[in-house]
Amino acid sequence: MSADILRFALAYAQIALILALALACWRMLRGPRAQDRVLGLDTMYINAMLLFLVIGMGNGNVFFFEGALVIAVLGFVTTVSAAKFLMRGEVIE
Amino acid sequence: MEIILALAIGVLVGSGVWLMLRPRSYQVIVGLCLLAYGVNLFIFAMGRLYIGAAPIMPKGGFVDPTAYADPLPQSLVLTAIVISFATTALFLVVMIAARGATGTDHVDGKERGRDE
Amino acid sequence: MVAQNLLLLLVLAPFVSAALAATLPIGARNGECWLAGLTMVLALVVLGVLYPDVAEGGRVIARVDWIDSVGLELAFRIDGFSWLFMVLVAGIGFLVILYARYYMSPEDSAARLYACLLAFAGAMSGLILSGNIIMLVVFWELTSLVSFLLIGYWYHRQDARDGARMSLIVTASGGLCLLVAMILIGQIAGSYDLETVLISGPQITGHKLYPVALILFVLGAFTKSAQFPFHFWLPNAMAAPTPVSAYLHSATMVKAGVFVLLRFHPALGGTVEWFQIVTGIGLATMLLGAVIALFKHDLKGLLAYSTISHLGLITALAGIGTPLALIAAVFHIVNHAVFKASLFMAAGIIDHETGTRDMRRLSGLARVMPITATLAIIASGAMAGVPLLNGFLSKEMFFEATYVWNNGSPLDNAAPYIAVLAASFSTAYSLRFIVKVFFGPPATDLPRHPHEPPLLMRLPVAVLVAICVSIGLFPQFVLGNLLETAGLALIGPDLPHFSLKIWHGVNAPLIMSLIAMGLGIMIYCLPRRTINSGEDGTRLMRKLDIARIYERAMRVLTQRLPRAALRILSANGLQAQLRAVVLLTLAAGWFALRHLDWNVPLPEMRSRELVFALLWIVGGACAIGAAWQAKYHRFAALILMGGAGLVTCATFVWLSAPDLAVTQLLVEIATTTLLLLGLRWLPKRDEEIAGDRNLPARIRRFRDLLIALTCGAGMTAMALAVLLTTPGASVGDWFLRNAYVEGGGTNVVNVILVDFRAFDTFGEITVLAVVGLTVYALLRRFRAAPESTERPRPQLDAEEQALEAYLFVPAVLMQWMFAPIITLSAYLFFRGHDLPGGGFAAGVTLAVAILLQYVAANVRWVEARLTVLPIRWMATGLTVAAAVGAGSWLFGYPFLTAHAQYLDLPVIGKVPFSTAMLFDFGVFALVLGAIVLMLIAIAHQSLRVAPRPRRPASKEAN
Amino acid sequence: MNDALSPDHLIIAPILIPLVAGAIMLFYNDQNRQTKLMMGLAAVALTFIASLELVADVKSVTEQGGTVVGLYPLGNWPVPIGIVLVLDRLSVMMVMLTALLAGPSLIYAAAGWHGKGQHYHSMFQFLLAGVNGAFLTGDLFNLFVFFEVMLAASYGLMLHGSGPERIRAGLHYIAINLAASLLFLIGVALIYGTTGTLNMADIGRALYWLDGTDRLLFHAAAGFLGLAFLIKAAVWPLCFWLPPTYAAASPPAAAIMAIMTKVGIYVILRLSLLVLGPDAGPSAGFGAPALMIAGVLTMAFGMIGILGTPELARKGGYLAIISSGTVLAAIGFAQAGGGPMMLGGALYYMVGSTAAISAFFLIAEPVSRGDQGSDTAQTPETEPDPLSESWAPMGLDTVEDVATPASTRTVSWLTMAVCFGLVAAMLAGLPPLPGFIGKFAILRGAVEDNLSHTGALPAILWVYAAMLILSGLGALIALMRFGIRRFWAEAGPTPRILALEVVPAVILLAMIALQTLRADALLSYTRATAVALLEPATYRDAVLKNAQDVRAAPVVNLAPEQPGNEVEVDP
Amino acid sequence: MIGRVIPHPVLSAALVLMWLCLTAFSLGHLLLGTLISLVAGWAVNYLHPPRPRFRRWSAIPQLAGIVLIDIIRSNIAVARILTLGPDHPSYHSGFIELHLRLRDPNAIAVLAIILNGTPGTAWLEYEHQDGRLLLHVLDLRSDADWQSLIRDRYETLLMEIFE
Amino acid sequence: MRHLETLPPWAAILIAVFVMIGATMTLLGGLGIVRLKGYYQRLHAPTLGYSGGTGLIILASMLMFSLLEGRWIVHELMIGTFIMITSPITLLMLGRAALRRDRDAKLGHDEIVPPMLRAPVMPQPDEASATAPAPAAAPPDRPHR
Ligand code: NA
Ligand code: NA
Repeated sequence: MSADILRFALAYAQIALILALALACWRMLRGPRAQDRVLGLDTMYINAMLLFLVIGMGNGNVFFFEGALVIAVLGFVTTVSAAKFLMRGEVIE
Repeated sequence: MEIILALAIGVLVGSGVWLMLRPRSYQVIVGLCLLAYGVNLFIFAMGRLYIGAAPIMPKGGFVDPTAYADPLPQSLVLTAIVISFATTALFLVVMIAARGATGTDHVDGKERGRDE
Repeated sequence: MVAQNLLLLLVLAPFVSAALAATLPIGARNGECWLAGLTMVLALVVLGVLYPDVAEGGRVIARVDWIDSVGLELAFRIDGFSWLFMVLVAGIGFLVILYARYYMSPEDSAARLYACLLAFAGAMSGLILSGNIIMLVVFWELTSLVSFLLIGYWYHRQDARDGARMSLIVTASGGLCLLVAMILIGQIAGSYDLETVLISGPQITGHKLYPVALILFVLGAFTKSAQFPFHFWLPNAMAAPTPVSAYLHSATMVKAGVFVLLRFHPALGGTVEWFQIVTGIGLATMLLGAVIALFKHDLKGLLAYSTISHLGLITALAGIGTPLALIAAVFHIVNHAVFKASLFMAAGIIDHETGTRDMRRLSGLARVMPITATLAIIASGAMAGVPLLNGFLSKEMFFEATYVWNNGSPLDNAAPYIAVLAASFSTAYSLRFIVKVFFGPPATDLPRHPHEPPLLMRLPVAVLVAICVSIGLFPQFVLGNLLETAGLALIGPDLPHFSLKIWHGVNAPLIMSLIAMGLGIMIYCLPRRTINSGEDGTRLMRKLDIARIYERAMRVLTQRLPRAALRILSANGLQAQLRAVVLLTLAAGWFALRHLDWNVPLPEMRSRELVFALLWIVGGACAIGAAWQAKYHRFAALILMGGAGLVTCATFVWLSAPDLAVTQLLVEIATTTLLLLGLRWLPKRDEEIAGDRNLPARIRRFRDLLIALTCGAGMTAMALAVLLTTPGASVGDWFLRNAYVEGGGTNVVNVILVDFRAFDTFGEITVLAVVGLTVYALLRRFRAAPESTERPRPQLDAEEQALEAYLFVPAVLMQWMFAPIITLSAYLFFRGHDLPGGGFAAGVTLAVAILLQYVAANVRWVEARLTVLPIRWMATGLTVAAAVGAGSWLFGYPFLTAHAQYLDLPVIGKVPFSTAMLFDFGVFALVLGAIVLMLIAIAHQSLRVAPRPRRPASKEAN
Repeated sequence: MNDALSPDHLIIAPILIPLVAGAIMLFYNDQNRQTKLMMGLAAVALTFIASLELVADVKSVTEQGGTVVGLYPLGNWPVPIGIVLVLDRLSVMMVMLTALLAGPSLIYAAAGWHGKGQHYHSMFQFLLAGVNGAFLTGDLFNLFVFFEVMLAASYGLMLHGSGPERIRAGLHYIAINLAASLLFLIGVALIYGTTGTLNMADIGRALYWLDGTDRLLFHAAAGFLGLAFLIKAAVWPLCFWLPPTYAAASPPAAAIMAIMTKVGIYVILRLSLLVLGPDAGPSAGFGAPALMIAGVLTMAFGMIGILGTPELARKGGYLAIISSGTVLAAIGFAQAGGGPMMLGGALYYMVGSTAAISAFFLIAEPVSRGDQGSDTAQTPETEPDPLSESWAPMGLDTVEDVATPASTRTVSWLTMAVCFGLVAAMLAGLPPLPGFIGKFAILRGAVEDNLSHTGALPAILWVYAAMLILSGLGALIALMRFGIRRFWAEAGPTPRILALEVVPAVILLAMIALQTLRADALLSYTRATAVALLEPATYRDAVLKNAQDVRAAPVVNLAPEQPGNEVEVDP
Repeated sequence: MIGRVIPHPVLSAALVLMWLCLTAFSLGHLLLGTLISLVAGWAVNYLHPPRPRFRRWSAIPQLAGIVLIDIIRSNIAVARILTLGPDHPSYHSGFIELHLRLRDPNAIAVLAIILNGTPGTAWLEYEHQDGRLLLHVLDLRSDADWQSLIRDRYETLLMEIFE
Repeated sequence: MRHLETLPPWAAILIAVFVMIGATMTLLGGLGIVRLKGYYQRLHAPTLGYSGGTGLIILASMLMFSLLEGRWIVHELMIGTFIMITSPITLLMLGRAALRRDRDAKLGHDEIVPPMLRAPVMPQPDEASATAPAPAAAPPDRPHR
């Protein structure tokens, strides 16, 4: 019973998150401006992180926690670099 | 699952090859990165696909190896990731150095049809 | 034993002397002359001592080991024939050395000349004395090489260089043909030993490969002895100093060709092919050489063509191959060597004294240098075949051979006529030489005033002419025994009796001789004015100048054609090269898998497949998008590529590879930042690239698209093919079973990396180190393109604020993250062995922490506060990894043997400890150093190219 | 040779000595170039001594009847679990050759080139480590790793000194090699996917059991690997990168990179005979025709190239291509059953020609110096140094690169001319130099082992023999043309050449001379090597002697019974 | 002395907590975590960042509660807006400019986190010299409303904590 | 997925609800990022995933693993904490970058944005443009789209 509920919930969550990922990707592909793409990528990162957590819950193990943690702690670096590039024309000055 | 991953590898490799054959060094570097993704997935696929069976073992005991993902391709991919990162960095630097030295970002250091 | 050693001495002595000669001072002419002369005398003495051994068909064989395993032994063998030849080499060599002492001017390097002459004598001796047919080729090629140096002696002259080049190419190529021929012959005969080969005649001539071997063999012989159509190099080689010409083109170099023809006659001769080829070419050469010689104005040119003609005569005799013909050939070899050497020397004296060799300018020299003239006239008589001189006798024998021998072929029938015709031309040019140079009115426009040369310079000529006369008068006495000895060696005990007599009665050869002489005088007299006044040769001859044809052919074959072919066959552009790689890969894949049986089941579509498919619709879109945008929208392509990387990463998570996910993520971050750092240095892509939309460009893109699609499809097919097979037992299974028990960790992937296959990791970090160093070294010399040197526009814009204003809040937050990221790095490091993580992940994480500080502030700000010493970290990392690996030696185990143990610490309890962790620390240190080095090296470029004003640190520190 | 408990640590010395030397050099600032040079020379000398000792070992072992092998199980893991280094006649010969080439190159670099950029000596040592690793490893993926070490170092050395020409050539070189590396990876992956192992000997064993799809996939893998190695070995049409790269590289770098094409050849030799050799069942001889044809075409292309290119250093590249083609074709013949004689000759030829090509690159630059007749590859070193920053951030030393030209005083133009002539004669295959001996041994083997009793020789062998002769002739003509122009025709002042630039060429020539004098010993060695290579079963048996059964369960069960710890799997 | 060994006590404590959360609450990990946090603290000290001074710890939970509630409320509000679609007339978004009294960089950073973490408000630009802030608000009601909202709900508390 | 069966039903329902709402919030954020018209509006959309989505899913995960392991599993809190800190950084940077680009006349205006907040001490535009290099010298930029 509880397994069925959870299985459904997790499957739903996976589909929802992957759809969210796809939507973010659509924005990334579509643009129209460079900042839109970066925003899309950043959103994809977070969605992927949540997906990792949900997959981990489905598997019942914590092996993907590190992946999620790395996104949480370091995922922003890409975005920050990209944004700084847009803002200043170079990443490190 | 298998067919999706195979198609994914195909798309990555196809895009990578197309870019690798382009004339701008930046295209080539993006192509090499995409190719690296595709090849890494390919190596990974050689261990066959397992879901929910990460090769992290219980402490000791007899285990059934068919119930876990093959760890060896994973370790090969890890090495390959690192090496492709290194070579990407190198190629990048050579690319910008070439642009500085030749004035163009064409892979041959000169625009097509223009002699030195 | 003594004889063997003497034989070896015969070969070795000239080489040793050559080495000595090369070390003498450049100007030591007398010393050189003594050294060389004594060497030759020594050789003659040795030959004299050896004569009893070779008389009566005897032989001496000496062997020195060299490369026995492939049949290359330094075997030397002397018999009557080679003995006679050696006497020529040493005897004429001695005279040439004496002559050269006076001929060469003090400015010429005596050391080089004598060293080369001696080396040449050694090579020639080796060739003649070789008892191994491959060694014969070795010395053969050595003669070509040394003659190259000799002909090019006056290398400041264009003609010397051209002549040297031409002779080397022609004769060395022939030598290579000879090599293959010898290999085939040796194979057929079963040995490279000359003795064996010489008795394997029937075996060789009956073999299927005989024609091939024969053709290759005669190619070698003909190129060397300047047979038509390879004769052209010889006249060009006349650019050599006269002593060299006298030596090379009378007794040695060119005679090597006829030497091997005669030597190998028992093995290869006696067949129709042999006769047709050898005699045919010989007669043709004889005639052609004689005709051209008549038209030459250069004394040495005349002698050169005469040499060609006489070599043709000997070749023709070798082709006929009857015992008497062979005897005649040997006889003529000796005679020609003697009179031609003297003539060359005489020509050299004339050149030396008058300053010219042009017969149109020379005249009446008999009056000013009577002795030389007398000698030259006698020698010319020998060349023309005048009775009572040695040339007459061998020419008679030649006529007899052509006349008597009959195998009924057209060539055989024509031979006597050709012989007579050629002989008449021979008479004609000899006559012209004598008359034009020594008689007539005294010359008026000579560069120098001629008089008799020094006695010692004339002496060699006199000696040779004396030999000519003595052979001509007393042939049997002077040469009979020696010829018989040589004949015994060549033909064996079947040698028919012969005697050398001046008078055989009125017979066909005598009549042929008389006709030839008469005809020769007529030929000389009729067109003599045209000959003397005109250019070299007739118009036809000039048109058919093979040397020019050769030169043109060489220019086309070795310069223009290769250049054109290189353009067609090679690709300089990277695209074409990569396309070749890709196409060949496709071809290889297709070739290997063309019979693959495709049986792909339809995929099921459950929710998990749906999710995965959606994931890869995203990933594929990103990849294709990146490919689409990379040309004009680099930034977009980079971001899209990041998307594809993220999806790859999610795939690793999905498919149970947590370590890969973590590493891929970290590398993704580092790569994207690196590429962003690089973007600044690429040109602005603000307009359409020229010609990007025209048809050829479209076609190129379409073609590449097809290639790319095929590659993608191929990879899909291969991946699927593997995925649909069930795996057998693999090493991976063993790792799963044993990682914890044997490796002491539960994260099998990490245990593999730091223990089972730690050596891979060791190599991998070395790669990272090297790349870091390379990046650093390359950027040390980085030069930006002019338009990239100024600061990017956003920073220059008047409206813009300073960086600190922009990043006031984010910078604070990014600095906040510094410590947590360090902690995360430690976390990843310590977890590695049991759960995802490890030294690599930790290293990248820490590098990103440092990078972030650079992004948050600027280079100067960070470096005023933080010193990382990346190269030191790299060195430490590598050294630690190596030291940990080597630590196992202390316990007698191989490199990188890991040791894991639980340490029982007082308060904390059991703590796992493994040497693998120390190794992982090495990895960590190196990765940190390398990545920081790369990032910083790129980041520094902005500063280097466009130095910024320093801002007061207090303001930043707040 | 030793029992499993005390392995012969010397086997790993050729990898570790340069690697550690390179690492320790990094502790020093690049100002201490002389120190680094001394360390480098010491490392090379030690490596050479180690290789001498190893050769002695191998010879004593093989003289007692064995054909292989020293095994060095890294981490003490048995085959095929861990990585194993395998010492046999071939690998130790290549290791020794590497050490022999390294010394002269290093001395030459000391003439000034090592000062034209950063960390030359470390990268040089890493290159040696990579090359030796590639020669010694018995594991396919480890081979990839060492290939990458070698390539990464070669990128660094190739770009050493920078300048537009080098960078432009370097971009191509790197791009092509990255593509090759990807191919390599695909091949390795496919091999693991089909055979489940990475140990070369074990792959050969596993191949026996493959059927159907697996075998076809294995063939595809072999094809991809082959292509990857052929790119490195510079076979036509995958060799266009080589001449510009080697010409643009600094001479000492090019001289040591001469060994790199041979690494590709080594691997092809090793794998094609070990895995796809005569006893490989349905896979026997797979790829052999391709090797033969490609080899012959490569020789032809090299000949065209050497004649068609005006620049001397590029000619050196084409010489390397000819040398590659010659050996590759011989490997193809050997794989197809052409007999050990030819292969033995080819190996001998490879040793000699590699040394000569190395010498050629060392000679090419000094003799082309100041040459007006052809385009000089060298970038002007007089440009102002671009570095304007004078502070030392992050501990990165800012030693200014040496800006003076490499040479300051003349020693001997004549010596160079003589060296050039000898090297040219050697490469043209003129007797009595090893080029001739090698070609002769090949030809003799070709005829002796392949001539049928009817007297027929396969057409491809005829073509090969013709190319063997013609390529030498082409080299002769091209080099003679250059030599005559440069040393004879051009009067005027001769360039200044340092003693340090002459000495390495002389050393290499001395090696060549020694190889001529002791040709019998070396040829016997290479012949025996060829015989051993053609008996892959012996190698396999030796490597797999103490192999671990991968199905084995752990000996002890240490499981602390923890129900919560058990991982449950949803298949 | 303590200041030199533990230059950033609050930070180090937080790191120890982080370490324990990530690993396990055991003595061994406490020791290891402490060691690592000390090392991290030293590393941070090299950057000499503006050191936060916490004047009123007690206000922190209060602020956290407020923020939590606001985030939940905003989440619901924004979710509603997003379901409405882009052109729905019931909301309109726009820029607003505010004035901040906060001067402490750390406090401002916390405020930035709060405003950005709360759906519906985005911190765009801040001028430190005169404390002006440009926000973008998804559902804009009135300018004054926002100015006072932020001042009352967050800024005051933040100033109590940090200044 | 046998571990799921060991959970009590209340927990299962709670976890399911958390996970589903969290995922839905994230999906809504995704929808917003696609559907909203202006960039600054879109900037708000992912916040839903950053805050609501992350929070709920973390809670669900902590609950689930704590129950499964029978002890407190709190490491997911770290994810939440760091998302709290880092997502504002990205939004700050992105918002600021977008503002600069929208104000940049050469890149073209997609959206009307307020003028720069300028501190009184900042140089006046006129002076600044006089000291800045001539715009003609710099090649025209093109937006990185
Ligand atoms: Na498995
Ligand atoms: Na917000």
